[in-house]
Amino acid sequence: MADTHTMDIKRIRADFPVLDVEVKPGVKLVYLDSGATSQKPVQVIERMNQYYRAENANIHRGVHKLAEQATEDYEGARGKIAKFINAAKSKEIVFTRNATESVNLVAHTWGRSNLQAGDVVVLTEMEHHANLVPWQMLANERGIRLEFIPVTEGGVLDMSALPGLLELKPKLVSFTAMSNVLGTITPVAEIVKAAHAAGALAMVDGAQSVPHLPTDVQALDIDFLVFSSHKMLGPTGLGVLYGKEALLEAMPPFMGGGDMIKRVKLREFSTAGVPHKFEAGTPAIAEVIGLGAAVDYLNEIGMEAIAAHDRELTAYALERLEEVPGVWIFGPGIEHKSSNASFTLKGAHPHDVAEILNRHGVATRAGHHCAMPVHEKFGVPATTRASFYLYNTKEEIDTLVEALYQVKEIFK
Amino acid sequence: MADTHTMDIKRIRADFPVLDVEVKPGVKLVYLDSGATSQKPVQVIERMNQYYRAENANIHRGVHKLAEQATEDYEGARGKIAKFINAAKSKEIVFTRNATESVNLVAHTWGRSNLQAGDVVVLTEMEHHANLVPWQMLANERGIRLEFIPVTEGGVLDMSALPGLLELKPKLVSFTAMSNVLGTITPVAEIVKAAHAAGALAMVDGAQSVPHLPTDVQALDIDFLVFSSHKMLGPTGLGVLYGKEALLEAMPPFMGGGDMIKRVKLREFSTAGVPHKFEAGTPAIAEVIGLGAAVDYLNEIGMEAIAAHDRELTAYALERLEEVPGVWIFGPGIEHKSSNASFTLKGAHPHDVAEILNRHGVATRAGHHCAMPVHEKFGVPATTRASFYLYNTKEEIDTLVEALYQVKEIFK
Amino acid sequence: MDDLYRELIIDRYQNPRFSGTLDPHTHSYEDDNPVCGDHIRIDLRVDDKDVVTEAKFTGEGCSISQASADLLMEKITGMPVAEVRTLAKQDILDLLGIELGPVRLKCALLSLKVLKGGVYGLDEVMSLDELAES
Amino acid sequence: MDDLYRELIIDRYQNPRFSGTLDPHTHSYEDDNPVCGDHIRIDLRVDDKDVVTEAKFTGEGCSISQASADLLMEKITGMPVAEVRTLAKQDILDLLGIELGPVRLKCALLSLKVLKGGVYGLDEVMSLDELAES
Ligand SMILES: Cc1ncc(COP(=O)(O)O)c(C=O)c1O
Ligand SMILES: Cc1ncc(COP(=O)(O)O)c(C=O)c1O
Repeated sequence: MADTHTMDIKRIRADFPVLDVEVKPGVKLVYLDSGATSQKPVQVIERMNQYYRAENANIHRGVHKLAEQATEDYEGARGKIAKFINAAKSKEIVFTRNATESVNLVAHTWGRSNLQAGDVVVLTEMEHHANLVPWQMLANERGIRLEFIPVTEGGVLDMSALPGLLELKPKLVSFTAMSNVLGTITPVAEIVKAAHAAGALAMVDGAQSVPHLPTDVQALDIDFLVFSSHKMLGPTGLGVLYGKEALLEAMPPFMGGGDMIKRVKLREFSTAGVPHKFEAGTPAIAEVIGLGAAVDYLNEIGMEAIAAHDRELTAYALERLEEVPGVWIFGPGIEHKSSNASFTLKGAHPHDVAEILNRHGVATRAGHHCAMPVHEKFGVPATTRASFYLYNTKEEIDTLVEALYQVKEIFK
Repeated sequence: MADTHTMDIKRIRADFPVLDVEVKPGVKLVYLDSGATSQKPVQVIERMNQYYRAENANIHRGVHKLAEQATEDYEGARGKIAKFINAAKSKEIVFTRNATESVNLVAHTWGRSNLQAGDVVVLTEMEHHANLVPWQMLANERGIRLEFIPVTEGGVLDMSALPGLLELKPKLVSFTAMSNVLGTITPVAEIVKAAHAAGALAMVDGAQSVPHLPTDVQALDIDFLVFSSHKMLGPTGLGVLYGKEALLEAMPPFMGGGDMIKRVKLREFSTAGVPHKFEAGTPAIAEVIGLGAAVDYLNEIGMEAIAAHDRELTAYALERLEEVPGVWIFGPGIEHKSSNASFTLKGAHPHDVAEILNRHGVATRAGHHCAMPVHEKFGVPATTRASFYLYNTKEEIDTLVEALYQVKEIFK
Repeated sequence: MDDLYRELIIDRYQNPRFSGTLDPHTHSYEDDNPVCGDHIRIDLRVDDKDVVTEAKFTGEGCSISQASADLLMEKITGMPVAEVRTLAKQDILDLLGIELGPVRLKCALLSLKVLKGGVYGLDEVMSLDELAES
Repeated sequence: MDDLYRELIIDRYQNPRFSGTLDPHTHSYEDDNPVCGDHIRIDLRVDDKDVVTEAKFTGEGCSISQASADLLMEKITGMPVAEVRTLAKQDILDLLGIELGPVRLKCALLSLKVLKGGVYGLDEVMSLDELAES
């Protein structure tokens, strides 16, 4: 396992202006909420700034200089993002509003044209609502059947249940590559392979994994991958759907409007090719260019180094949190986990814990983290989650632990 | 009619950094493409900058300081936007990706739960594809029937046809308040009133009108209004849907995921209230805050003053363009029009016209402007469009006209 | 001690006086705060003079939501329903005696929302958002 | 005169040499550039030795798209089909003799796209985007 010395954390931290914020005079922000949204380096902020100050124009349809430049930058960013996850072609990258919209796009278009009543879609018990509710909506509308890979007591997927589920001949297996609550890293390659062998497509929720681990959609043979810009150093308002070209080509459009068409008459239209077919209306131009800059930044540091750093921090956090009497950490040990630690503290509600941590500058998140079923599974309505990214340090985890002792003092 | 003297154009121009750009050494940008997307003032750019540098956090679910601040700013911007169009309540404002998504949201949710085969939806012949294709998709799926208010030779809606169309007992009349090709300002109040009298709902495409004219959804009694942030000084990646509370409450959700739910179990969910029901996943937080700043800016200048300015510029542009031999201007005269002038020049393709204008620094747009049917109506595949906004001047229109003479020189 | 975590609140959270259910009851209602998953159920006994004779709550949630529920039950015991109807945001803040940010405000107001839903017998009197902005 | 608008291009745009249709023809194909609505139809006569004996186009569009179509028809007249198949982006740029930005590049390549569609008898050989990036 690599250690943080392969990354110059001090230099990295200097790139993130928000890390200088004081939550109150003399109390520096300790940002441990990157699982909800990451902070942004100046390189990303300045790139969007530059766009709005000197390059802003609508794309695709313009021949003036700004429009041509913006089009090139927008499509150039698509290329960077394709390369970042090793997609075979740029056109396999579709821009959406967020990872949630990406899942909905697949459910609406691939789902409605491929799933009939009784067809099975396999999910897991640790899914974020984003990869759960769209399928429930389709189940309500279409009568498709949802089945779930169970989560073990230890917080990993119960892979022994997969063969049985695959005997139901599902059309799709859709699952998270990294749980936003348990931190669990799931065996993506293994599940994709098994799904394909059973004749199912495999869709991966990469909202947590893509920011934290190297991703290779071709090596993993993933059919659909969804993720969000804002969790990987990019701006809000932008999500990504990767889909294999042949699948995207065969799918009907999602939304209708400008840019997704080839020809329109009053009573009929024909659709443009992939990916434009799925990008109706003016896209998130500045945001796409911003995500391109974020990907440049991540590449420069290196996803291997980031993964090693996040893992080292997580291991340290688990170790330190376990020392605190009354703390219960959810999810597996470090061998199956990275990037976050969700826990409860005996006698104090997670909401109160987060609130008091905040008074010590430590930003965490309390609640169900948009994953109610996995909380129900573990019998708690809420947890407090500390989540880590490339700019965090062990000292910040020490601050978290010290502040936890203050919580205990109040709820003694 | 007010004149530009009520606005200090010089001070306004100083707020827009892009206006200092040179498209090549010595040739200043003359930006006449605000109909495609507007430029952004420093006040908007800096607000988003500030957000990313010192305030960035995910909203709603956090108790730490940044998350609380971001939630307040996000919801505060919703309030500003509600007030800007005089909505009765903040919760009547739903944030989407762009105006296009707003139309699709209504077609998917209100449309699918209220329209049966044979039901009539009335549109107009001058609609942007955004308010056409979503209804065509529903027509293909559901067998609903689309009818169109015709456009006269003079480029206005043929209001004499409306009573006959309303006798078909449409469920919805959906129409643009300002054509992005002809500049036509449609009689919104009159159409809404007639639609309501016939038992139909009225939806207005305000993508062009909201940036340029004062809007009062209560006075106009509009049921749904859609518009885009990027055309009104705000960032890309954000659209707005206004809907009357009771309508929004009754509509099923659009996309499923985090934040739009109340409770989720593995096989069922219940939805959150309006507007969150329609905002699945992490929203465009920075963009919403940016649009709030844009609305502040527009309010400070005053929408009445902006409308007067845009109209005065349009009148001047029509006058100057008419002088140019071979120029054919589409759409009505200034009494029914504002903010843009689309034209053709005899002997030169619109694409070539725009390209040569660009060489003189003048940014216009050539093509069908995502409104193929109205182009077909007038028998041209494309036009060149110059569009105006609060930062434009008569001198810039003079530059446009001089450059047009250069085009004529090349295609003589 | 931290302002928000006054002794009163920690005490009521750790040792609620009005926790439990009432059987029989004249009113019972429950709801949750979708933002954090806090849940409150309130049971009431209202007599034929329209006075609350007994009030109990059960629930799960943070110290603010549970303490405010407990304090609210205490306040309404013996109160005419007509007066219960007039209770507003400020009454809860007065009971707690603290300032609250927008997120915690909703924690504090959950019991009031449930009470109003129960007493008025309506599903949604006011959403938590509206109550917080009131 | 402006570089992009070389006399050659304006001349071919205003006075195309190969405009028209062929009846009978062995191949006919049409397509448009959705970005700007430009449209090109190409008719070919290919003889039994697989050589293009005649080529004509009709269309609507900007000077670049029309001039490049006219120049392309000239170039392929008398050319074996096997050679037509090998024509690529650079051949069009050589015919026009100018540099093009990404948007106008697609205008220039539309006729090549249509030609390839027609000769190969396939609906979509390569999209304009792919051709432009080739
Ligand atoms: C009249 C009209 N409606 C709808 C739209 C669609 O807006 P957007 O592309 O931002 O979704 C536009 C802008 O292109 C427009 O001009
Ligand atoms: C695992 C997982 N999936 C999906 C999402 C949804 O992402 P977004 O809210 O950006 O759509 C998240 C983030 O909250 C997540 O953690």
